[in-house]
Amino acid sequence: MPVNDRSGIQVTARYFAVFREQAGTTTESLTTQSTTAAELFAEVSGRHGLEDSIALCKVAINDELAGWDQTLSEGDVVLFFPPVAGG
Amino acid sequence: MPVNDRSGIQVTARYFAVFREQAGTTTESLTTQSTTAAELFAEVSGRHGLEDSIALCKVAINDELAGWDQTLSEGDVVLFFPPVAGG
Amino acid sequence: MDERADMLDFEITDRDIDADALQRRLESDRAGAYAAFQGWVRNHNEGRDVDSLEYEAYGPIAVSEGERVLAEALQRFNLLKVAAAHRVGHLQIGDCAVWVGVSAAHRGDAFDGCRYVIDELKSRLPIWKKEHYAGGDSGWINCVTGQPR
Amino acid sequence: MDERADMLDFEITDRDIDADALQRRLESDRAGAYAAFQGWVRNHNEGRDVDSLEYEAYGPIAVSEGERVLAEALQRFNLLKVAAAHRVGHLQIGDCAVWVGVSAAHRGDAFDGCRYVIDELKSRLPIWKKEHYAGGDSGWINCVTGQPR
Repeated sequence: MPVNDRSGIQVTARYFAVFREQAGTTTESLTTQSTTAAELFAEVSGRHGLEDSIALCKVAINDELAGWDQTLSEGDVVLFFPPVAGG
Repeated sequence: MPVNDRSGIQVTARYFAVFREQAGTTTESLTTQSTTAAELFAEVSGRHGLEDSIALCKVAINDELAGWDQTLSEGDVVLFFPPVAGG
Repeated sequence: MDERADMLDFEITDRDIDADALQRRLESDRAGAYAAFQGWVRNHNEGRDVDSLEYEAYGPIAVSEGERVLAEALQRFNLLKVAAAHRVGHLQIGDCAVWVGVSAAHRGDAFDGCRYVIDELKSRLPIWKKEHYAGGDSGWINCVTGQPR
Repeated sequence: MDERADMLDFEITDRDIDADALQRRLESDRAGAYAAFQGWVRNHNEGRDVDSLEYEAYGPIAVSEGERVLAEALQRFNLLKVAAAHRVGHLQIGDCAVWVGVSAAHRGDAFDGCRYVIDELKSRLPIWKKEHYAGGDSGWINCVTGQPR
């Protein structure tokens, strides 16, 4: 169940490729008031200066691709993927 | 230059695949009054019972693909190709 | 070797097609995309069980027309290099009857060029195939209908 | 091995892609057509001279999403078998970064299925590449614009 009282929830954020370089870290634990993946991205993006709009990026929660409107739960591991470029 | 007097011209006809089996021969020399490749095909086709219409077949003269309306010359080698099926 | 000879390579062969060797001929530092097609002898056609296939080609025109097809593909699809080979003789199920490969800067051109080559080779080259059926009989294939005759 | 595992095979690897071994996995007596695609590291992009490419993937999702793409292709294009592999790590000009192969009864399905797989892999898998330029600088590629950033 989502938790959204004043104390917030504890999640782990992971950054890949250009996001990792911009954030200067691969992984961080944070306590957040954000309730969705999109809100959390706005929060960390502002702090780390991640350059891309979510329209071009993807997010995964606990190793499953997720929608940006997915609600976060205590303990979630949230993976932020900049625009992909395989092949 | 095409030759089309009463004595006709001497050409060589070659048959491939199903045409070879229907004609019972790979190559024959013949003296013909036909002036075009199409006329020669009609002539040999009637004699050997070649089954296909020229719309589906190809003809080559002296190792070059040719149009059915191409005029025959003395000594031409005329190759009759049944419908192709490579690949 | 002139430039065109370095860019295209077509052959009719009565031996196994060496796909690796052909692919190496397509390498180029400018190539980002490689597309290939192989036609394999399959065990059925038009509802009949096929045991083997016999391919016959008229070599001189198969080669000149094959080279013409490759030259057309190079020009129309902005390819870097293109190669193809067609087997003749008696082939068994699973054997490779025809191989086409192309390299290009971009993948759209590579796919379109490869497709063009196999479509044109199948419809333009003087090559015929006779199917041998499980029952012991056989028939020449007509590419227009796909049916034995 | 269950039936689906016999029909599709996707891998992320930090070693040379073994195209011959992957191709053998696609063999089937019912297959008349085989189509393959390879993405090679090329020496230029958007007007700049490229020296080498670094690929990074997030493995767990790259593999699950890759298998999903192959399963979609099997079903939509009437394929017999499909396989793909994507390299990660530091690649040099001419190296094979991605390989896709499919077998089908007919060539139209083979081409369409192969094209679908590479298009989807490129746009859906969490894989990124950083170009290293002749001048010594580098940049991550954005697949939307194709341009370094």
